[in-house]
Amino acid sequence: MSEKKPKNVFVNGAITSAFIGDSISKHSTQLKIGAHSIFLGQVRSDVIGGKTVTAIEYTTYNEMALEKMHEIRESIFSKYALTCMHIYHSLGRVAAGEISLFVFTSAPHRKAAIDACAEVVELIKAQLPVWGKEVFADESYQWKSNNL
Amino acid sequence: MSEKKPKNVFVNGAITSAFIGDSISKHSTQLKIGAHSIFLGQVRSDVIGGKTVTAIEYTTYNEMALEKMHEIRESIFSKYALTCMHIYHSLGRVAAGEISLFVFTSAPHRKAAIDACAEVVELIKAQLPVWGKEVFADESYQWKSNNL
Amino acid sequence: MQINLKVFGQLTDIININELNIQSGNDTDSLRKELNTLFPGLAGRNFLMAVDQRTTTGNTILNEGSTVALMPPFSGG
Amino acid sequence: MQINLKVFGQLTDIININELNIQSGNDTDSLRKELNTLFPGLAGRNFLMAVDQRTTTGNTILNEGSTVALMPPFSGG
Repeated sequence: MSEKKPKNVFVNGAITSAFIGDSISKHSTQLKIGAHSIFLGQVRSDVIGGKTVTAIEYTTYNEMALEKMHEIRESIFSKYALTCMHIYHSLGRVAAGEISLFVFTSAPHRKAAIDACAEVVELIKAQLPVWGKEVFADESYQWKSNNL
Repeated sequence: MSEKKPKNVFVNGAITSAFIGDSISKHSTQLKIGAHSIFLGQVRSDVIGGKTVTAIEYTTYNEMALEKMHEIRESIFSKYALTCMHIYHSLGRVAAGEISLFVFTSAPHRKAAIDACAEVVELIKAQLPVWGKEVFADESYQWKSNNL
Repeated sequence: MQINLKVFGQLTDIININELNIQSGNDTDSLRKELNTLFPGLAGRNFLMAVDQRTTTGNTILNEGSTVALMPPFSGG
Repeated sequence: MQINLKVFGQLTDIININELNIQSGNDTDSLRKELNTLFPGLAGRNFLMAVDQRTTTGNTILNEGSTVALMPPFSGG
């Protein structure tokens, strides 16, 4: 296990499209990159028992999540020939239509970027100690469950 | 084959990160979307025989490319449960570090979005009549070849 | 001994506090029994325990001051 | 008969024009032979022919005014 301090991945509230655009533009000086793969999770306005989801509220076990994210990062970098990887996950309330997860991998060649991005998304869904509460218009809620 | 007029996918010069950010933000009203997958092709500054690629110049057989893109679109929509798909490919000169391909798929669930995006990228590389000319700093060039 | 208990996700609907110090036996199996007695709503609930930020798979020894997290299935993303 | 020839990618280094009208035999095999005579640099070059925007796989009939595209391997993206 590396001694490096785990990098923060959490942001308060939704991840904006302007932030995503900026993240992309920062890579234009990385001249060895040939391919970027991006996954965005958007809060879906599901209708459950006649009630409509208006937001998801995310909570985490912060110290453990950052340590887990660090492990995921190390395993992905050892498996794929990536140039870089950036991961952001929302905490707190994210309204339907807004973005709560942003995974961004870059590599010289497309296969590494695409495969790494897809694998990171699966690892986050399965292993990251984060919980989503689906909040309905009347402020009642149900706990989200992930399809693995 | 559908009678619908093929949609244009070509843009002159590089695809900007602001354009990509705007494209993402336009989906915030699509409340059935839960996942977006994005692929971006960025011009790599390869060094070939001591010379550095400074740009790629793209040309196409326009009518045939749009027809082919239309076929790809129809096959992908019939195979995957997508909400929408947007594809942009540059023509003309795109400098190293700039983006020349933008594939953007959205779906209620991540698997469809991720798999469709990856498949479209492969189909574009293999089937779209587009040619890239790698231009070096001294304006000499070589023709790009794709790894399929 | 005293341990620090952290509660996450849907389990906060049963144990109405995110963090508390409680008396525990000296391993996770005995802690689980004690929690089921204190909070009958936990019966039949699916959750993992992490001890000092390590997910446990079998019965795990606890120490004075250990931090034990009750983690229902994750639902991030 | 006369056909419309379109030239793409690296083949434009050999046939220094993107589009031209030329006389052709009545199928793609005979056109290919004529092109090899007119442009010896085509020898050994790998390219597909599309007739009226359809990629051909075997020898294909040409008609007066057909558009034939000479397409080297694609390299988009």
